[in-house]
This record gives sequence, structure tokens and C-alpha cells, in this order.
Amino acid sequence: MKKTSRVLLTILTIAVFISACSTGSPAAPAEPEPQANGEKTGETLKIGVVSPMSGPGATAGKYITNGVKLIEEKLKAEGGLLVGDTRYPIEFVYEDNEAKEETTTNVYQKLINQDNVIGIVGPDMSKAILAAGPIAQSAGVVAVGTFTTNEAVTQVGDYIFRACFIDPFQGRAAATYAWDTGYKTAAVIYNNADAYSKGLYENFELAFTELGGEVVEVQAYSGSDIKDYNVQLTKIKAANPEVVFIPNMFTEIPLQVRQARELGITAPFIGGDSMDAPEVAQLAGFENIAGTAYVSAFSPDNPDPVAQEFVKAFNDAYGMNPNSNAVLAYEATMMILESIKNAATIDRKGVRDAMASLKDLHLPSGTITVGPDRNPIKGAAILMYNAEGVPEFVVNVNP
Amino acid sequence: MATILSIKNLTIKFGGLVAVEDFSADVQEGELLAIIGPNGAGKTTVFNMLTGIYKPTSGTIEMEGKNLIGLRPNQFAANGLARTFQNIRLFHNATVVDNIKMAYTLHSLEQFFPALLRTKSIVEQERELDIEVMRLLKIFNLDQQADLLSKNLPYGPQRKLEIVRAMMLKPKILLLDEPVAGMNAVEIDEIASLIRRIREKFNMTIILIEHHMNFVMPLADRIKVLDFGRTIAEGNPAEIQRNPKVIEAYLGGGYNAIA
Amino acid sequence: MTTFFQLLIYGLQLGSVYALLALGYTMVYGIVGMINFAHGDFLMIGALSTVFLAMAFMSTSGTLSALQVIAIILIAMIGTGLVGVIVEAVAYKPLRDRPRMTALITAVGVSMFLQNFPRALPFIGPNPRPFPRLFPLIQYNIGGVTITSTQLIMLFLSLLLMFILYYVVNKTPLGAQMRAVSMDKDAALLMGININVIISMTFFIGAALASSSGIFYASIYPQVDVYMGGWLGTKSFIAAVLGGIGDIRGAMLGGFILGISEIFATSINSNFGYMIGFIVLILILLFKPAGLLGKFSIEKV
Amino acid sequence: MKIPKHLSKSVLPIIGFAAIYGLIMLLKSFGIANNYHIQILMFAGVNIMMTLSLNVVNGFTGQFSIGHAGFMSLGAYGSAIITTLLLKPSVIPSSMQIPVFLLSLFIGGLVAALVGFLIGLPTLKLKGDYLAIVTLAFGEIVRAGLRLIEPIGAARGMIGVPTYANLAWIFTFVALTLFVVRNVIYSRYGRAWIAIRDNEIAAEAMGIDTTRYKIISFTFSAFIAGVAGGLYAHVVSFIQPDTFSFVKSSDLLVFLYAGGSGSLTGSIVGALLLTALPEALRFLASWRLVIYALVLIIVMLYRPKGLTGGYELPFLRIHRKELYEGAADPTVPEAEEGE
Repeated sequence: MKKTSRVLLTILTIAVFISACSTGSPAAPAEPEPQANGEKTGETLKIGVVSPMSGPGATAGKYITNGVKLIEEKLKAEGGLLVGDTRYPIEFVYEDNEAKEETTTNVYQKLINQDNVIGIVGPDMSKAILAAGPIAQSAGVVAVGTFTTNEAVTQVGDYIFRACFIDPFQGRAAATYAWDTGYKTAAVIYNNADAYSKGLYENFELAFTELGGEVVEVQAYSGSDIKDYNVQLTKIKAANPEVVFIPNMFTEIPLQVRQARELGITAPFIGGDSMDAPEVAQLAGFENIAGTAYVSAFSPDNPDPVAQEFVKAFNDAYGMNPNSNAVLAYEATMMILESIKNAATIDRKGVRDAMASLKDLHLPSGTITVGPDRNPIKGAAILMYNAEGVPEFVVNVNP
Repeated sequence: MATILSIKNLTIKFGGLVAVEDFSADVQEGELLAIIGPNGAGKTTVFNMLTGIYKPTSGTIEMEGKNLIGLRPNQFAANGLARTFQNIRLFHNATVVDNIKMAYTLHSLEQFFPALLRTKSIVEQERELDIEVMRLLKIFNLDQQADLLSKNLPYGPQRKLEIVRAMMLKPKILLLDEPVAGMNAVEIDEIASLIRRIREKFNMTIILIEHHMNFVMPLADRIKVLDFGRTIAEGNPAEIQRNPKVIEAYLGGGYNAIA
Repeated sequence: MTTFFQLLIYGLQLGSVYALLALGYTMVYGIVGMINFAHGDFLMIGALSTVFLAMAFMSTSGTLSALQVIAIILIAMIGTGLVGVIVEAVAYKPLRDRPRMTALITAVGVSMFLQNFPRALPFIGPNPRPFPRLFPLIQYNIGGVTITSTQLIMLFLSLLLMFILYYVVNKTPLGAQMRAVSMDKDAALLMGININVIISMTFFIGAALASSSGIFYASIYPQVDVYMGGWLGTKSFIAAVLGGIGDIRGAMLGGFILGISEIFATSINSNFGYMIGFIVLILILLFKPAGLLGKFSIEKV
Repeated sequence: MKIPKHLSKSVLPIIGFAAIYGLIMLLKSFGIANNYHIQILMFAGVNIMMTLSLNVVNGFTGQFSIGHAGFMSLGAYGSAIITTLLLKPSVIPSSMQIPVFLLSLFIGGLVAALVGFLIGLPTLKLKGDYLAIVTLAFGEIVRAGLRLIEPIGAARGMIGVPTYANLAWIFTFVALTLFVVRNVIYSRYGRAWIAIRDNEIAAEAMGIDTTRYKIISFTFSAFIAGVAGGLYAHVVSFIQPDTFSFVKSSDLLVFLYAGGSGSLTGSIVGALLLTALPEALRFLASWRLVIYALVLIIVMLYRPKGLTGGYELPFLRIHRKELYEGAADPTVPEAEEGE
């Protein structure tokens, strides 16, 4: 090998590291100087937003980013977040975690040490925040998971919060709804490679049998790469249940619904909150999805003014209804901003303490209070797809 | 002179086709047996059977009374049969020295875990080996190229290296498959003298495939002639040269290599 | 018994998908001698472009006529074929005489690019899209065993394509040249064969095949996104090797066996199905070390 | 003054490693480097070990494994089970934590090695792509298996693995791996592997028991992968089966061949660069992986033998001349320099 190219190689290596080391400018505490209206300008506060922008999870990433961008625009217009008589410019740092744990830990380290953010929104997947949570915990930075419904998430430490409800509640909600609607027998098809899907299934079965129902058939498949569910569905058809529970990813559900209908399974479906994506209806076909109910963090038909205001803003900005991903990202961000407002001292510790005692915060999905286990005490809505593939509000489920 | 290798009625079929039929020979210690014959006569096939690469359909190979049929090639080598290849098969991305050291694997006593830590004893064994290899290389004056990658050697020395590598196995019999194929007169003489040196220095028993007559004749003690897989003649060089069958086979085969 | 045949049909359905993909895969391998990890992404391009083409046609007339469907399929196949040719020319050609691993890694890079480039494009993006129905869906019921028109079409087409490909490679002058190239490039060159043209042709056919399998795949599992090709590519590689890589009939057989074994494994126990599928694969290879139809070539010594 | 060669050979690299580590710590104390960079380095370290492990099988023995993530996961789970379930930090005195950690790594390695041996025994007679498929299948089987074992969290994965592994440990293990791999390469075993790689038929004819040496190579490689997996688990503190998917295996292949297979330096450079690059490209936002892919393609086009093109750092080579340093008769049997 030529000496020159060896030298070049060394240079390249160094170059890459230097560029990796390009430290984000630590926010310098600007001396607050009074403005015309007597307002002072505080130092810029940074908030990290972690979501999958590439990789199969990228769809969720778009909703999450859009949800947060709404707030960003609003704050820009207002010139920052007003705390007392001081306005703090807020800067959002969006990072891609490819829906991988490893990358998420890198992103957390970057946000905390490079951008020194005051708090982190996301990621949306339990597995990702389970891997990265300890970093935020040890660094003492508030992290608010958006869609991280796995119980264990907030047990990582007292700096880890979430904006969503947890699997046991969701599974119970689905079971209760099924039971109350009068279904006595249920079947389940779930992804045994996916903690979310598995967790929901287990909690559903627990609750449903407690209520007196019977789970007549349970079928599994391994991984989102599987696209053929005929075998599992044939067995489910044979068991002839009154309802089928499909607690799976929104990319998997449409094919399951389609294939089930093609096999002649007429029983209605119930799904988890991941079903709350506009794509589901289009992909599954309206005639197939009609009558399918799911547990959702949020209903666009929610008459509450705050909710309606949010839905309108989202529609104006992106020409579509927000889904749970967007709502939860929005709410997680609001939780951080609110905590900054309530914070005794505007620093990471202060924000954490303030968030631990958040009470009656009025958000699109309802009024939330952060419980002792750092899970928001909040209800869920049951939605059902109508013949036009539009989810309609059915009933509210309260904790 | 004792028989060290006795081959009886070796026959091999590929599909229906008989490649070699009833090949028998008793190889005497220290002799040089040459197997000649036109292309496609099945000479290399015989070698492949004698080194375990092909399993004969029938027949026996006994090395000092031990039956070798069914053993794997490396076990043939372990029993003292070392070969070279018609189409050179060196370890091309290794240096000349390493090529030869690789043929010593069989005899090496290096243990795995000491090797991991490269203990003193490993270093000593490696040094001993290196000295031995360099001595060998000197004998065949390849020592100047010791640290070259074998693929960077010229053609002639590559063939030479293959022979030296086979010698490193400390074999009882050396099988040379067309050692002078594609060489010029000078190189051929060099190989010839090399073979002579091997014979007197190590009293090595050699089986040699070649159709280059004026190379074989002066070297061989005994010659077997193959044609279409059958042995058509056997005897010392003088007899073979006079044998009409052989001449027929060669001329019939359009062969003009007869001196 | 009916369940058995029902499962068999599902197996054949899944198998025909793998088989179709494996065909192009094994052909490229057999002739160019490289593992094209991007093959699965050609499938994605085929399916995705079909979605857009269908949209375009639909925008004019609400529905698709049989003629339009054929047109769409042909355009998609040709388009993908050209992509294949370009990829080969840019990323593989310069490495033709290099160790095959080099080309393999380039292929990984190409695959990454083909997935992430459209994803990053605003008008395509990561969202999965519904796939238009190109073939009418009719269900037949034979003695309790249901079989759909799509399944029949898939089976028929995969067999048809296999025979066409087999004919092209073994009976036509082009095929003869292809085989010559696959055996010995230099010799082929001396025979006055333009290797570059032949290899480009090979990639064209390979990619076109992949694209067609993408279309049929999406017709059965009507959901398309930029990542759909990744795992399928791997599966088709497995199928091709299982059948004896480089062997067209082998690829077919491998595909079907893979599909059928997966389906039956799942029916034994849906929890273990995935695992059993791979165990079967290993067992087969232990007993047929060169794949089902591949025979051990005795190396010239 | 001049340091004697055999000393410089053994001591300088250690000093070098220590120096680099010291430098990083210095940069950290100045706030130039921070935990972000340190973590990237730790992942890079683990990847270097994985790439070296793959290099033993693919690069030196010339086999074709594409399921190495399987061994990694075995090591990761093997060691995590010990430190998280059996001897968790809460139940052992803090003085025992490090010994337990090291023990767990060792056991993780053993588990991987054992499985490597068992899977290699029947399958290593397979050639090329057929072996590749088997290793791939093996990786998937391990992954699918781990998903179903409830006590270790099944698909949920293992939470709260103690973060014992810090940069110092990673450095130590990378150095150790380099040391042993180099040594074994320049011994009877390494030579046998290279012989098999360069020409299997000739290797057999030269009395090398190819099957045996392939299995040794496979098992050794699996052990390294297992230890690397163990380290990984104790860096991330959370492992779940899908972390060790085929994607991981193919990443490793990329590191190996982009760096330069058959060269230890290549594994270092490949893993180091390609682990850092995606992070360095963050400013490209959603175009990041597109550019990464292009860079990869260009690298392979312009350096088909990998970035290092077979070059080996001095302390990762052992020239036969060194055999005679400090020997009774230090005269090297003369031979001119080659290459």
C-alpha cells in the first residue's frame, strides 16, 4: 500500500472524528436585559426531539416531528416561552434514532453532552427508551417518552416520564370494551417478536378472562417481515370467536385484516393504539376495516376546545388529522414547557422536580396529572372505523 | 531393496467412463518410478488416487503394509505421500518461507493456548522451524526469495518451491506431477539436477509423471506407460524406448516429444 | 386432509413469491457469479413504480383496463430492468475481476441507497402505500379447499417465467453467450462475445424478473413501502442457495420448498414456526451440501 | 538511546494504547471530548472486536459466515444473565463486581464458543454460500429462540444490565484481542488457516486436517464474538433479541471488507470509521443514510481491497527476523526483504 494513501487514510480517520466532535455551542447565559415592554430575554433553552426519521419506523417519526413543529412555530411567533417576566427562546434539536436502541443511546449522549438540552422528547418506542433512559437518568436530564407504553420504561429512574398510558391499562381497556359490547369469546393474533404486541396480548387475556370471557385461540407470528398470516387466521376462523384482538404494529394490521376477511372471518377486530394511523384504513380497504375498534390516546372528534384547537392547527399545517403519535409528541413537549414554567430554578433538576408534580395540565387528549410512578393519569378513547375508513369516537375509558 | 508402496489393480470410474484400469505397481525404496503417457492417459488420476483426492472404485494402496484406501488426503500425507501439482497450487498470499512452514503443520507441536500468548517455548519452536526451513531453502537456493510472496515468484521458482514444500512434509515418497511442464531447457536441467540432489541427499523415493522424454529417460530407474487408463508397457528406459506399443501410442496420439 | 391441501396452497402461494425472486437472483449469480444483495430492492422498485403508474392511469380513467394493467407491468419491468443495468454499470462493473466479497459489500451499499434514497424523497417517503388491484379476485372452492384467482395467477406466472427463463438461457443464442460468459469470461471474449453487453442483458432480465415478482407479491400482500425488499431479498438468496445456486430449476424448487416448509412449520406451532423453518433449512443442507439440484463439481486437480 | 527491538515491540503498543486513552481522558477534562464521543468509541471498540472475530473466519480461514450476530447475542445474554439475574449488583459486595463482570464475560465467551463448536462440527464441510446460508439460519434460530425464553424477558429483552463496561475496559479487551489474534495468526494455527484460505486442496495434500482447523478457527472466533457481546450488553444496559438481527451481521461484513479483510489493521480502521461515520453525518438529517451508502460504494470502488488494502501496522505483524532477537545465536539466516 502506497505511503500517500496511508497518510490520506489517517487524515480521513481524524477528519471523521473531528467532525463527530464538532461540539454544539453550549448555551451561554445571556445577561437578561429589559425590553421595551419590560420583558427580559433569557438564555436560549434547547429541547431534544428523538424519533425514527429513517428505517421502517420513519412514518411515526414524521407525525412526531410535525406534532412538535406546531409548538415550535407558535413559540417562534411569540419570540419564546414567557416565564414570569422573562422570555426564553426555545430551540428544538431533532435527531434520528433509526428505531434502534444503539443509535438512541448515541442520540441521547449527543443531546445531553453536545447540545446540552434541558429536556428530551421521545423516542416513541419502549425498547429505545429502555436502552437510552439510563443515560438521561445518570446525567439528570428529563426524558419524556411519547408512545412508550411498556410498564418498565419509567422504572428506569426518577428522570424518566411518559406522555402515554401503559400497556396494562390499555389491554384492560380493550378487554373491558370487548366484554361490555357483549363478546364472550375472543381470539388473538400477535407478534411474538415485538414486546409491545406481546405485552398487550398478555394484559388483554388477563383482563378478559377475569371479566368472565374466554380466549379461544391464540396465534403468534415472528417479526414484521412476515406478511402471510393465512395459517394463523385459518386456525382462528376454525375457533370461531366473536371478536379478534390484533395488538400489532399499524404496518402489520392491514394485511391481517385483509387476509382475515378474504378467509371469511366476519368477527370484528379490536386493536391497540398503534392502529391510530390514517394509513391503516387505506391499506386494509374500507370495507374490510369497517367496524374495527381500537384503543386510542386521542380522538379527533373530542369536542373539548383544546383538542379541537389542536386538530385544527394540525390540519391547517399539514392537511391531515393528527394521530396518537403526533398528539403524544405534542403533549410530551407541552409537559416539558409547562415544567419549565413551574420550575423553581430553570435547570435540568428544576424541570424534573416541576414535572414530577405536574397537575391538571389541560392537553388535547384530556387533563393529565403526573402520578407518583411518573406515569400520566389519563384516560383513553375507544374509536371505531366507519364504512368510509374514518375512525369515530365510541366511548371514553377512564383509569 | 524393500517395497514401501504396493499398488494393486487400481480402477476408477467416473460415471460409466473408466478413467484408470488395473493399475498396479510395487514401488521400491529409493527408486525413481516414472509414469508416462499421452495427455488424458490418466496419469494425474493415478496420482489423485495415490494422494486420496479420488477414492478408487476398486483396488488397494498399501504403504508399508498399511492400507490407505478410504483415508482423507491429509491422512495420505501423514502416511508419507507428498505431492506437487500439475497446475501449481501454492499458497499464493503467503511468503515463500511460510509456504514451506505450512507443510510442517502436521509435525508441529505448538499448542493452541501457548500460541495465543506466544510463550517462550512457542518462539523457540518457531525459531527452530525457521532455521530448518532456511537450511532447506539454501539447499535448493531459494533462500534469496525467502520473504517474497509466493505469487510474486517467477514460474520456474514456483515449481521449485512446490517441490521444496512437499519435501518439508518429510515424506517417504515424493510424487511429482509434470514438474517441468512449460519450462525452457535451462529450467528443465535445473529441475533435473534438483531431483538428483533430492535423491542422493535424502535417498528419496520418487514417483514422477512426465511426457517430456529426454527429461525422464536419464532420471528414471523404471518407467510405466499409460494409454487410455491402461498400462501398455513397463520396464527400464532402454526397453521402453524400443517398445513398439509405446511408439505407437505416442505417434498415434500425434505426440512428437520423443527424443 | 382438506386442511393439508389448504396449507399446501398457502405454501405454494408463499413459495411462488420466493421462487420468482430466486429466479432472477440465481440467474445473475450463475452468469455473473456475484451475490447481488440489492436484488430484493429491485422488487421494491417494481412494486413502487407500479403504484405510481397505476395512480397516473387512474387519474385519467377511474379504473384500470386489462390493457392498461399489461402496459403498467411492462413499463415497470423495463424501468426496473434499466435501473438494474445502471446499477451494474456504476457499482459492479469496475469490480468484476476483484474478489467477489468486494462486489458483495458494494451491493450492500447499493441496497442501502435504493432503500433510503426514495425514503428521503418528499413525494415518496417511508409511508406504506396500498397496492392497486391489478387482477380480479375470485375465490374458488374445491372440496372445502379455497383457492383464489390471484394464487392461481401467481403459480401460473412463476412457472411460465421459469420455463421462459430456462428456454432463454439454454436454447437461445443469447443464452448460449450467457453460459459462455458464466463458464469462462476470457474464452468468451476470444469467441468475440461482448461480455459487457451480455452482463448488462443479464442484469436487465434479472431486475425485470425481480420487478415482476414485486408486482405479483404486492398483488397478494397489497402493501408497498421502500423497505419491503430487504428481507425478501435475503429470503430469495436462501431459496436460490437451497435449490443449488446458479440452477434455474433449483431456484424454483428452493423457493417452493422454503415457502411450504414455513407454512407447515407455522401450522405445527405458530410460536416456533419461524425457528423450525430455519432448522429445516439447515437439515436439508446437511444432507444435500450443494443444494437440492446442485451437484458437487469435482475440482480439476 | 535506542530501545531494544523485542522490547519496543511488546512495550510500545501498550504505552501507545495507554497514551491514546490518556489523551481522550485529557480531552474530556477540557470538555472537548464528552460522553457522546466516549460512547461512540466504546461501540467502535465492541465493533472492532466483532470485526476481528469475523476476520478470523472470513478473512484468514477463507470461510463465509454471515451470522456472527448470533454468537454476539449468545455472549451478551450469557454474561448478562450472570450479572443481572444470578449475581446482581445488589446482592454482591461492590468489591466483587469487577470479578463477577470479568467472569461473566468469560462465560459469555465460553457459551458462544461451545455453540460455535457444535454448529461448526457438522456444517463446516459446506462450502461458500452454502455455509453462509447455514450461518445465517443459525443466527436467526438463536434470535427466534431467545424471543421465546420467558426468564430472560423473551421479546421484552433484559433490562437493567449493570453498566460495568467503561472505556478503559473496552480498550483493554480490544488490545487483548489484537494481541492474541496476532499471535495465533503467526503460529502453526494461523498458517494452517491461511493455507486453507489460499488453496484448500493443496492444504489437505500438505497434511493439514482442514476440518479440524476450520472448527478451531470457528470456535475461537465465536469466543471473541461472545466476549464482545458481553461487553456490548454492559455498555448499553439493555439487550433484546432483535438487536442481534441479520442487519447486525451484515454491518459486520461491511466493517470487515471495507476495512480490508485478512488484515488486523483493516478491522480496526473499518469498524472505527464506519461506526463513527453515521454519527459524523448527523447534520445531514434524513439524508444521512443515503450519503453513508454512497460513501460505502465509493470506498469499495476506489479501494477494492478495503481501506487499508492489506497493510498491517508494525506491532500487528511478526516478521520472522524477530525470532532471532535475544536468541543464543542472533544471526538471522540471511534473506533479502521482499514484498
